[in-house]
Amino acid sequence: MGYFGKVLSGFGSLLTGMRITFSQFAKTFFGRKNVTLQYPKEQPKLAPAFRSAIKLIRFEETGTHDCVACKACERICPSYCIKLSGGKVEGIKKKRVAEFEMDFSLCSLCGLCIDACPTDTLEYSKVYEEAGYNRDWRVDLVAEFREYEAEFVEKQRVIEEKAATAKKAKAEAAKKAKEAKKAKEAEKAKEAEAEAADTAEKPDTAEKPPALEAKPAKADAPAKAEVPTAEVPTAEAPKS
Amino acid sequence: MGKVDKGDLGRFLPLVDRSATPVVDPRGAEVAADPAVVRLAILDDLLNMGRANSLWPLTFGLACCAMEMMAAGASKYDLDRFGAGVFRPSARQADVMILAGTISKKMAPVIRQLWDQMPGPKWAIAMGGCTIDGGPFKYPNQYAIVEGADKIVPVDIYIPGCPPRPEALIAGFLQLKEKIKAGRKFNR
Amino acid sequence: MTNAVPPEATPGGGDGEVYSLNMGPQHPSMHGVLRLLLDLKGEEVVKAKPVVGYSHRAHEKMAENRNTLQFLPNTSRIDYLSGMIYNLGYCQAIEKILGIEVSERAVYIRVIANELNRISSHLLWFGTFLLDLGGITPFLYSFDDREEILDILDQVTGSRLTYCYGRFGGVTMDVDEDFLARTTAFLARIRERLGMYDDLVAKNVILRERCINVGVISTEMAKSYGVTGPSLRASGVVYDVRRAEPYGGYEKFDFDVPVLHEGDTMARFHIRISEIEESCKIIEQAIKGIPEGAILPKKMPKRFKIPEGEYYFAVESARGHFGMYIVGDGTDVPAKLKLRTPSFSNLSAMPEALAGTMLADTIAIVGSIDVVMPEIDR
Amino acid sequence: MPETLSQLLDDSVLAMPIAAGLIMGALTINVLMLVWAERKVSAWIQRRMGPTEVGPFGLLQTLADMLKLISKQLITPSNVDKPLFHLAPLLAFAPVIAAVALMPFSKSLILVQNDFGLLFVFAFGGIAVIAIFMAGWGSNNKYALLGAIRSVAQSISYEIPLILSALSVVLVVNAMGFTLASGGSIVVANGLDLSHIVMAQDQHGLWFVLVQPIAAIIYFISALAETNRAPFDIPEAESELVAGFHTEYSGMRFSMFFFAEYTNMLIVSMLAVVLFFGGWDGPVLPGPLWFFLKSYMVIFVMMWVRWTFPRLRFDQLMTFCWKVMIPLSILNLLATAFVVAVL
Repeated sequence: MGYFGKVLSGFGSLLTGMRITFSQFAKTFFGRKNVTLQYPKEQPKLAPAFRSAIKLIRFEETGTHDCVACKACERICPSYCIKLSGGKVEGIKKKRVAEFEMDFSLCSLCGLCIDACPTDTLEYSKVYEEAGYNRDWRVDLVAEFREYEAEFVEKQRVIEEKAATAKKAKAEAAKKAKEAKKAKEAEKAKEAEAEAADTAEKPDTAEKPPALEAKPAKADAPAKAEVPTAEVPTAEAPKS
Repeated sequence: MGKVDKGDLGRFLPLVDRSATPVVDPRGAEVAADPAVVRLAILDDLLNMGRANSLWPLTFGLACCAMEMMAAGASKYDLDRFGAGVFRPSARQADVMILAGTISKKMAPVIRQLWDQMPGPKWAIAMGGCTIDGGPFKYPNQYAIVEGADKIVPVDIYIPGCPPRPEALIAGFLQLKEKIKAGRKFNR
Repeated sequence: MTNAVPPEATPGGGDGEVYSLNMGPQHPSMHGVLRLLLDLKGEEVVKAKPVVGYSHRAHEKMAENRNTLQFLPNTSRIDYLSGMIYNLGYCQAIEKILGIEVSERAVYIRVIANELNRISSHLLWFGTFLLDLGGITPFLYSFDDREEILDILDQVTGSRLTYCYGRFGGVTMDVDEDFLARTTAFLARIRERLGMYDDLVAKNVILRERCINVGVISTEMAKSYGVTGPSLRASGVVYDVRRAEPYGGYEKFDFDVPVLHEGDTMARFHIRISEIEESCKIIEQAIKGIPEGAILPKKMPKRFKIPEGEYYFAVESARGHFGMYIVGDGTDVPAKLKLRTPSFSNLSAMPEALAGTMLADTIAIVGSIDVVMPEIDR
Repeated sequence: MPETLSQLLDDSVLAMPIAAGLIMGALTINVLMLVWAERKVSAWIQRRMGPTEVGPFGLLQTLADMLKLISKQLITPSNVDKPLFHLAPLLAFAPVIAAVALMPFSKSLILVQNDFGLLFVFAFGGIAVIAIFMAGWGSNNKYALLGAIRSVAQSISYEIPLILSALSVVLVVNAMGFTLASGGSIVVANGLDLSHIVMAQDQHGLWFVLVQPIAAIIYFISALAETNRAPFDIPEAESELVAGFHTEYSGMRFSMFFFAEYTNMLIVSMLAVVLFFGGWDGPVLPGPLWFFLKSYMVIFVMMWVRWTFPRLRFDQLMTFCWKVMIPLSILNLLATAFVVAVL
């Protein structure tokens, strides 16, 4: 290619480039189509798998979470961002969490805590636009559940009492049929089962629902009606 | 076992209620009542309007979050809509420093120097967990990183996440705008 | 302009003609926090010295401080642009050590995710490389395409960038039909766009002038510095970990390893573009052949104890050979985890490749080898 | 009745400040609009929206930028050459106003009528180079100095094809001549007089872009280089030299360079309109409006080019100038001279 050939072909490639950019310009300017998501006005569609800070799941059956303060999440967390405490609650056998604090600024959203949770009561929240004037990003996960706690404990106590009486009745019936020794063993097994929920290992939860749902269904009927509507603060988008 | 569907509204309750953090006019009520001051204050507000709507960030990325910062400037999110799309490579012409990524101990003096090179009034946005307090790289007895950008520069906006989505950065910019419009003065 | 007086700056050549220029760590085309100390004679680079460490986050030290599972989120932050490949690569390393079986479906999902991530990484490189050369618009176009990938991956991983998708033995979430359909649609889109990029960028006379015969890394030089990945394949060496020592099911797929012999910036450009096409091919095959099944094994050990011994496992990241050298001592905390990251070796070839070029070429060459700083500094 | 505005203003001692004020006001509005347009055009090319939040369609965006830049702290680094550092923005700023004053917006609307207008416009364009070099040298910053050196070499080289291509037009004007509306006889046309160039095109109904297409292309490319626009923006190459010669400038001083850059764009495109696109010539609409419409169309093409191409390397830029542009423009000039002499 000679001198002029080079100049001309170079010039031609430039024109090709300009044709492409102009076609994109025309699509936006005349076609009124752009790819911009106008964020504060439009919200993005979040995937179901979207990961943000963890939160406790509110179960329909009980109207509250099912955290038993086993601390499996606290132990597995690579970023040391979970701090929780809790334990025995007066009146019921089940352990309950009292304080559950999570520092979102430390979290790396790996999801190991969610995998580790034996009662499957942790999930990702869908908050994606947090920004603030404050460097404190600790989140109190149980805050929105506090008001239901007494209610839950009361319900759980009733359930457990019923279960206990049922068990007693059953045991008495069994006593009649079998020896008292065997009945005792059955009780031990029950206790062991309740304790199983507290251990760190992950049981096959898919087949085996947590201790609460294992209880008779009849006790649930009134409880279901009283499930309070989840009153959660709405995520306010910053107005411009 | 069903879950109560809360849609996208599952905002968690913070220990510290951030929404209540007051954005106060530092001029104060008595000063604002003085007619002479008020007349100048209008000019001040005008300038602040200008500043709030023309936040030129410094082209400056540290780590992972820088990619999301770039994404926020790109077509899908388009920071330019708010006048914040003019990324200036020179600190002398920038208004906002977006600290996007982990700050290593070796990088810390450089960041401070960049901050000093920026002309006032200037602002800093800490983007991502690492710049808030070390994030996932913080562990007992760690030696490598600075735990929090606010140990080096005065940070105005904190955006948590690892990394935060571009929307979060835009939300941060909008909050910064609110902060500027509330009457922050020159000297800081 | 950051460090007005660089502490390590060499005082010119003495004859008053050579002066030193400090580039970075804050410089628009230093890809984060790379710092180059250049000795210049006019605009010609006499000597270039990369200074690294501005993004040191002690990943290797962190690996010694936590158990194998807890190191998982770190992996995708070593190289945040091919986070998926690193994350899944680490899972594969541990699986190989412990002999954990991975279901066929999980293998296929991993391949799709890996290749999507590779495309997104190459697209980002394409954009930033053009940005370094002064072309701003291609950068935004490639980001559009990249957003599409991020959306697709976001659907299953929940993150846009720093994925923690892998688990020992599988992945966290199953893909659905929608995911596969979107991926297929994306492949059609990216193929069309590659044609556009070819017209807009690769054929452009300015870019060709800027790239051809610039920053030549010869085969010998590439081999002696341990350059890997697209940069090595542009220098005429057929080496791809996916081919050389297949891992993670790559032996089942039919793909080419593109090779060019020029070793210049343009060759590296073309290699990456053809790699996007090859990744498309792999994804297509994977979507066609994806079997049904579980994504995680039923029974998993609670602790992943690494038996005593030394292990090495390598994967092909978007930048090259990423190796993990793990020393186990019988506990679930590795005694040592050494990471062999590709950009570090690639960057080490720079002083030789940059000597004698123009200042503007320096930017193009450093851009063309595609460095990710946190991966170099670890 | 005075024929031009300049004659009207000649009567008053206020002429200077009024004229300067008028131009300043017009240019400020022009720069505000141009920066907005640049951001919008770039956004549309990139499938974005561009500024939308400040004012309708984001029209007030640049006003906000200006307000901010005015109130920004002015930093004078400690080791700069103070007189040069302070003078440079002013020196970049002043000549662009002078150059605009020479432009014939219509037959009667010429602020400063000068027989050698073309020469003056190029002369004022030359001053900008000095300002850039002062800025680069005075900043005491290596990036700024590199940018300044590049800019000087580039501007000086590209002025040659720029002037040579304009010269071909001058030859054509001189040869063609035109009839003054009042007289009727063919006057000796002065090709260096900007309004004469337009009148020659006006009268023959022939834009010189058709007569001199090669000169028009050479002019356009040289003008891009002269104004440091992409793909010739190497003096302020962002990815290489941070911000080039204005790396150390902040606030108002930086905005003065900004102002000068965008006004320079306007000047070269107005000159392109005068030389090649028939100036105020156009149907229906009044002359000045046509003039500005055409100028903005040229500016749009400049923006379009900027957002399409990567940047040239410095030595390639010079090679392109000396091996392509200058030989071509000399050939074109010789051919024009030959044709003019023969006819």
